[in-house]
Amino acid sequence: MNNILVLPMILPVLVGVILVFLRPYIRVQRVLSVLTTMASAAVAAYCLHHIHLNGIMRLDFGDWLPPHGILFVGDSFAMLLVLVACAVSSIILLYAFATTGIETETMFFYPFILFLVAGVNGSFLTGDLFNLFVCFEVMLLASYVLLTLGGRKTQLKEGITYVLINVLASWFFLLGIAYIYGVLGTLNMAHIAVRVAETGQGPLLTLIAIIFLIVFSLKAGLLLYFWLPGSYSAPPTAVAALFGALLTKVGIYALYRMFTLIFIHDPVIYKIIGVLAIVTMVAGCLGAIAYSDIRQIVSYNVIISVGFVLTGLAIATNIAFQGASYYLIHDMISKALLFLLAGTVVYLTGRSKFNEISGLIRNYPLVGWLFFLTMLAIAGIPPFSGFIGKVYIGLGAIETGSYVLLAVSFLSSIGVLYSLLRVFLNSFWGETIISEDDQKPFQKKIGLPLVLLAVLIVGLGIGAELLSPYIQDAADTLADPKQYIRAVIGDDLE
Amino acid sequence: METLITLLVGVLVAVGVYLLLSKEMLRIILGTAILSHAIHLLLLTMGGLKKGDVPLLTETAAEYTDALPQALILTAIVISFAVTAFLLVLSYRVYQESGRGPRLRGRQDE
Amino acid sequence: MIAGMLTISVILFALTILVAVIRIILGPSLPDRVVALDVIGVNLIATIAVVSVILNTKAFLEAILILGILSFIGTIAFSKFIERGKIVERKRDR
Amino acid sequence: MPLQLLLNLFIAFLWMTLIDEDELLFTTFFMGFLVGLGIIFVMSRFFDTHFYLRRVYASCKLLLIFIRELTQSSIVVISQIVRPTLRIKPGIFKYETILTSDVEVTMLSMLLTLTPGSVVMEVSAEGNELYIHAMDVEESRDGLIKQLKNFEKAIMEVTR
Amino acid sequence: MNVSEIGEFVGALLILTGAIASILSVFGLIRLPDVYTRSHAATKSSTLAVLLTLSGAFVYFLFSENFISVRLLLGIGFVFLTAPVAGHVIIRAAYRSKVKLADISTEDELYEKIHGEHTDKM
Amino acid sequence: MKKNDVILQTVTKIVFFIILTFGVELFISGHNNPGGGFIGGLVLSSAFVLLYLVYDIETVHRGTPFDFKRVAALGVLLAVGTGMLSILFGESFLSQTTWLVDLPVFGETELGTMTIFEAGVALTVLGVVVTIILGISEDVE
Amino acid sequence: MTVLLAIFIPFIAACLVPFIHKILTGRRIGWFVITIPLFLFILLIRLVPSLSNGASYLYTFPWIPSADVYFSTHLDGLSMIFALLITGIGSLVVLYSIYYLSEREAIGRFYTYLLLFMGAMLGVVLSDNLIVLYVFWELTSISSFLLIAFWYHRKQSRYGAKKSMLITVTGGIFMLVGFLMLYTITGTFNLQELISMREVIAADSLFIPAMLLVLIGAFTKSAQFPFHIWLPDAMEAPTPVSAYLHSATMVKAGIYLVARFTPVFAGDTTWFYVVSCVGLLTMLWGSVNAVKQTDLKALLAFSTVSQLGMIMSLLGIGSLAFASSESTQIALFTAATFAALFHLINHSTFKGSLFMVVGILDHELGTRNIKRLGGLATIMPITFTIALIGSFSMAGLPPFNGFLSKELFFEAMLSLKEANLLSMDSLVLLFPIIAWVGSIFTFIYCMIIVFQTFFGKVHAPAPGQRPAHEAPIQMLISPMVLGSLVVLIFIFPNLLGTYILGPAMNAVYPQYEGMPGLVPEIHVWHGWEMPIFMTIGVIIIGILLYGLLRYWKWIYSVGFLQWTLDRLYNALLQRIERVASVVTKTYMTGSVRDYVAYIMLFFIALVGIGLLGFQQFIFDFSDDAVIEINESIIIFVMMCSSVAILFAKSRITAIILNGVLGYSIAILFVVFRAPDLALTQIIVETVTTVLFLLCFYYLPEWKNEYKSVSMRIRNGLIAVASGVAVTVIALLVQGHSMYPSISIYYETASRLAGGLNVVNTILGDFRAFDTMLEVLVLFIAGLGVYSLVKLRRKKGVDHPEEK
Ligand code: NA
Ligand code: NA
Repeated sequence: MNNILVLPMILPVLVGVILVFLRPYIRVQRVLSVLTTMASAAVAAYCLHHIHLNGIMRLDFGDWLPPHGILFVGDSFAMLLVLVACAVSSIILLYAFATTGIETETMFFYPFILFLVAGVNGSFLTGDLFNLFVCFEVMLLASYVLLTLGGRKTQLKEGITYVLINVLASWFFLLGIAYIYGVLGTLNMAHIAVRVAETGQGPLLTLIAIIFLIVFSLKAGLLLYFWLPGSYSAPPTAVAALFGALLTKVGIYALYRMFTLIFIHDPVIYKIIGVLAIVTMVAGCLGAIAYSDIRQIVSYNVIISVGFVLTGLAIATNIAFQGASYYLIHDMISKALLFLLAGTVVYLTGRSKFNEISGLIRNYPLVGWLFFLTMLAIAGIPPFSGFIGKVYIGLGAIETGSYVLLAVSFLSSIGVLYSLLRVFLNSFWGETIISEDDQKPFQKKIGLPLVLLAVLIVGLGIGAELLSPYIQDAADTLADPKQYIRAVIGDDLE
Repeated sequence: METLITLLVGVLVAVGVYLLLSKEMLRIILGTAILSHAIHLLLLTMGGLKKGDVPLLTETAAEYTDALPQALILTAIVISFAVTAFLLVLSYRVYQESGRGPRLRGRQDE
Repeated sequence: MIAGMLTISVILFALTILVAVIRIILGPSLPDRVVALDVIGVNLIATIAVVSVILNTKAFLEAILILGILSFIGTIAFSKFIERGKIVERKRDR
Repeated sequence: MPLQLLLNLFIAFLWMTLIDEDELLFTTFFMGFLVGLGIIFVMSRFFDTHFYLRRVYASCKLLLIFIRELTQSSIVVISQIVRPTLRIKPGIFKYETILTSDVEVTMLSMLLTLTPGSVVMEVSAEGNELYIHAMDVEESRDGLIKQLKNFEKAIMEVTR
Repeated sequence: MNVSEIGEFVGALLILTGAIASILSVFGLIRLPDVYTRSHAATKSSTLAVLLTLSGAFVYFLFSENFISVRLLLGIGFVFLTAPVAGHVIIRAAYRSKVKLADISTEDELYEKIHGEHTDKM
Repeated sequence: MKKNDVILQTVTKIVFFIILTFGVELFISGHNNPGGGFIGGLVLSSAFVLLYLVYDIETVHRGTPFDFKRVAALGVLLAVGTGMLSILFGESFLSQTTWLVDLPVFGETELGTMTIFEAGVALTVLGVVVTIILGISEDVE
Repeated sequence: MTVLLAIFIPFIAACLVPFIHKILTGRRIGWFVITIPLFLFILLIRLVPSLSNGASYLYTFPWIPSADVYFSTHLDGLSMIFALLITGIGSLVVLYSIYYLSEREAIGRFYTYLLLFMGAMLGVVLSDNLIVLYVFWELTSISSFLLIAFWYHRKQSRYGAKKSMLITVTGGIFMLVGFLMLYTITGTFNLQELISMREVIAADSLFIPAMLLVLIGAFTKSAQFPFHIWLPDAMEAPTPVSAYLHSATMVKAGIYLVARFTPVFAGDTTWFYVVSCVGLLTMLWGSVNAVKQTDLKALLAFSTVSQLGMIMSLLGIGSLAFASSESTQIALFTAATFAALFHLINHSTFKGSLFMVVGILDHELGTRNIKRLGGLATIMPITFTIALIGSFSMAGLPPFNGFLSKELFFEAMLSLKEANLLSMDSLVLLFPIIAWVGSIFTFIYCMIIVFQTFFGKVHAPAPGQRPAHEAPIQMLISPMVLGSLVVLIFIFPNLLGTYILGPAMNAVYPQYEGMPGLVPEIHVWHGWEMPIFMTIGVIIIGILLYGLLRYWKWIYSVGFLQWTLDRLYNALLQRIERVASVVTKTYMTGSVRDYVAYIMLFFIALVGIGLLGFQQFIFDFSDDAVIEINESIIIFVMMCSSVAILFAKSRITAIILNGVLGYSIAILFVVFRAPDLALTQIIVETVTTVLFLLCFYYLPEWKNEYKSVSMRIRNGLIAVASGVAVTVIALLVQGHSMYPSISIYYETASRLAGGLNVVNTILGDFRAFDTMLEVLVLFIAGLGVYSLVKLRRKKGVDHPEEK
């Protein structure tokens, strides 16, 4: 019994609900919410180490043994993501304190954020397919509200698109669950994996796998990312950063789980994923170059990285999984920072197009240099966080001879670099337009979370070794689904 | 029966998708509603139809029909209700923001 | 004999519903449709009752009552919509 | 206060009926009483009308009258519908009732509405005029008015 | 035929009668000229039909399983209580939203009261 | 002509209490019969929907002065709380327990955490549905 | 440890500069900075003797051992040349810059970048691990980027910085992939191990790709054709930077890489072909283009391109030693590498001094335009002398070091005839000719530097400019030092050969280490052989062509010569941006219906692909339950009402029909023995309908949807196909149901959970977690609706995130 496993999800829920009662007390809300995410992160860190020492953790809700009850399964891959998600959310919360404004904060802002975090963590941890659907919905509902909170016109408009696309995705999810249940009669993911392996993944199961591919591609923004740029550029910065850091990652996680645990017997799927990843990266690059709106550019960068992470899945070797794990972590942190920076620029200048902004670095050197650093990190330039993941994925691609994937994924970093370089050169460099008097003061409160994230980015690059045992655990579980299955069902059952 | 219901599901899906491809918010929301009807039926069908008695153990029966899909559908119904409610409000807020005044009364020819 | 009567009944009820649906589709006025919907609700109650008898189960007796309640609520909602456009008011204007 | 007590008993009874047990048990009734107590406690500020739970006999009589009327007029309406050609002259007429209280007027209207061929369309603001739509106003107006009088009498026996 | 079989038969008969009443009354929904007259046919006749059916079911359970279904009784009561109100409300709404009476209608003592006084209704 | 909703309102007063009672019954008896927290909560909320339809918000509020958001939040707290309770008792999260309690009037009665859980569910459903409907309706003004 | 120190000291110093700058204000900070390279230079030069005795210095500590990334450094002869250049020229450049930069500049920032670069560059040449090397490699690109855009308010600076960054980083990424391939082959990132495994590498199918990728990295960095285009624009950097990065050190990183990887790759002649051909082509292209430049710095940039090409081509020829077995041949080809390394040093000295001269001119006269310069020989005699030395050395004239290496260059080109390569016949002739032509153009632009700047008529200073005068002595020290080196090396070439070049040769040719003739003696006079004739030819034809320059310069303005790679680069970027914009905006319409259409099409397409996998379609209807007439009527009702929704004229009709649908489903739930579902469905359907009605108040009337028939058909097709897809899969699933459901368990265990309603116990106990979360979902939605309706941000209120 590992009740601790439920804490990263249930703590935010509990505190979130309690905060509803504390609506007028913004300070209390702030403190409690950031404490909650930090506590969740601490729990995740503890679990991560526990898993490293003792193997995969499992919690059967209500003590009903799998496959009959719902359970949380904490493997290193999931737990790493939980850890980073909580840590990043904590930092984003710090940013939110400084920028959101009392008016929005009283709109149950913090409860919704906590619910979002809860949904994300639940999605990472659950070992039941239908429960994954429900966790997704928790996350989605919270994101719907956060996206539209405050109710500005663009928010509402983008909200509609976002909600509708996700409704459709959820529908496909249910469709997949229905089919799976029809064929295999079970919902526990490990149990499904066992049964799929037993029957051999025939064409029908592959067909069903394709439906799940569609579902999670929609969530992850793999090719089906149309909803993403608009909805990521509408909400307040902190929310956008949270979205950029967390939302697509859940879809990516689910893709990894599905296609490393359950539908692993038909290589066609990996080919399809590979093609999708390639198209995503190319289209993402085009999109990132096409716009001059900084928030759009940043959003398309999310798309590129989705494609990049999923090349790891298309390659599907241990080393590629290691790369993907590293890269996912990097991506969560750096995208959060990138979104925060983009938002800060928009906030400081009141403009969002990079060609309308110039010479910011003179007035706001910190923002400028952090942007520069983030740009390098995201482009995978060493020694920052994105680099090591890139190396591993590259090695995996070479190992399996996936040269097209290799080429596109590595060239996509140039697209990333180019798109962000344009922003940097135009907005931060160049003649300073704003006079000393006109410039908005840069609060230290805003600086702190930015610096914290930057420290993580640098630290993760230089201190990559610290994470490597956990990353290896994660990759091992992904590469060898038996570990997961054994942890859930044991050797005796079926 | 299963086949017939599956066909019905197909029809509902087609109608739902067609509505989803509209411009009008209301049609779209109706489309999502119909799609969720379809998926609920499909979930039930996947567990097998009329394969036993009502899953109440008060009723002594040789066989009970599959209760799990029912529980899942119940959850799905509630979730889809939640989403529909939100979507409805969201869409009318969009119209509100774009400055179209409310109408006061259901029209005759409706 | 009894089974036959019940089967015929349930088919008749189903046909009633079909006819009511035709009225809904035809209209022409909104109240017409609401009336037809009300008819459907009432006939669904009957259908459930007959099905309960056929299946010899008491599991659906709640559904009868629930359907009664909610078809009533639905009808009132529609009527109010037809009458006033808004179905819940802050303060009655009378 | 006594009114609410009445209602409470009613709920307790309702509860007992809903539980659907084989035999009537005091505990069930008590449980229902508790539930009712809860509901009334919660809703107490809302409840402000009168409710009478007496004159069972009068009620039964009213019921019988009503069932008779219902059957009769149902047959009339159905026969009108299935007749090959429609020969009806619908219309709206006004009826001034001697009943005064809300409950009385409501009961009258409902009974009238339940019997086929007639619907109460409006109750005037003062509550004493009923506007009735009849399916065949020319032929059945007198019959309807007679029916109304019958109902009024029966209702007053129950309520007063 | 024992008592319970007779009871079951009576129940079934009631149900069948209800069903026939229902299908007959629903033809009114097609045949009658305006919403007001249709509502007579629809609401009330089908109310009768449903009452018959529920009573039939009640009788059936009573005799076949010695089961007094209070829920069915309550259902009957509920339909009694709500059906006329529903009919009344729809008709009133129709009239207030100016749905025209059929041409064959002879008199309308309400018209002035509703549409005469208030040109602007809300 | 002014409206006179006397018929509707009079009937509603009765119907409302029938629905409420029925809702509570459905919730309590959900263990062994169709019903349970969701359905119970939904029926309860439909009773309120009826009230709001027939009366107006202010009138209903005079009778039921709750903040339904809080009702809903309380419901969630109850549902989550039962889960946390099992943690406190050293069992797996959301382990439902039943106790046989000897109550003065009822005798041996089964009391379970599942009932609390379902009560939470019902309260949330009630709170949320009413919140939504009120929210939209009050927007009219 | 010394080596490690050498890498880290500049970084540490770079971090300290901003703080020290507060104490040592103004240009005084330069005196702090200069101590770093000077110290390191001394540190390193003390190791020279031991290196020439065959020692090498290794140091390793684990960085990311799990990825085989060790922070290993290795100081051998090859690294030493570069390390000395970096620190030596670095010292001179810092000294020069102290007086070059004005007090008003952001001097602190400048030195931070410069030190950053210095550390990175030392890292590149000293690291023994490919990944670490790559890390520093990119760091040099970044610091170069920062230095080029030092005056970031200038558009041209930003343009140049961007260009250099894009090209060098891209090249770096290619190189990284090459490294990764090497790792895949060998399982190590360690350079020394790689070299020892060259047979394994050569046998692998990834050998050629890895080689080409690494070369792309080298070529981009060393500005080889066609990647050279960034270098002229990099001249936007302050001149000390140009002298340091863009002539003496960073651009030579590519040379270093090629030299370093020669033992790994040179076994295959592909290496030779690519390296030498690209090198020669670059040399020719660079020199030809240099002639037409009017900006002195641009001229020097192209000259650098050309010279780098020359060195590169020499390295290519040097690689042939690996394919040879005869010792005479080996000696002949290793001599090419020797020449390359020798010229590398020479180039750094004379080019460095020339850049500094240009910097002085720019600094004193405010222009670098040849057309506006003239007659400065008398006004600025010292400057003129240094320029003369540098230019003549570059032109390959004695008594300067350039002459020596140029001779060796010709010799190496001529040595090709000894190579027994297939299909070499034409190359044997072509190589020396191209080399010779390139040298002629080199000669011409050297003359341009000297004569068009320092002779001819003196231009009047433009308004706002000071009259010309000699530069302050502090600025002249560095170029003077370099100038004297040019002469000194000419006089004592073999000192350099023994102590510096010798160990480097050993590093390039580990298998020939200690072989006699590997480090040839350099002679000022070879006797009357081909190279000297070629040099004389260069001088004669060069003078002729220079004299007639104005008669043939028009060639540059015609046709394809005008069409430069630079324009291609600009056009390419523009085109990419336009295509990106057009493509993206074409499909990102912002309209939900389009997105939904994409998704459904995607679904249909993927299902289509999935269906291809079936050999046969098995539908199994045997297990179907019977259909009652009434059920079929209900289903018919549902089909009718759902289709009727499509044709509903008014929205409320559609809602009513939807209600019918919902109620009918409830009936189906009854028929299928699902009482709880039926109850829920009925209530939810009604409440939803009420919600619809509530919201109708605000929603606009339902309009006629379609204007175009084609749209309707498109949507219809998508819809029908989706329906068919869902149905077909569902039917297949029913035919393939392979396992009994797990839910049998619930029936038996339900009593354990204390309930007889199985559905309810599932919801309340077995899957209570779902229920809990579902309640949460509902709660969030409720709260969300509330905030959406009630909590609107007030308009006009100043919100921190909006303007
Ligand atoms: Na729905
Ligand atoms: Na339940």
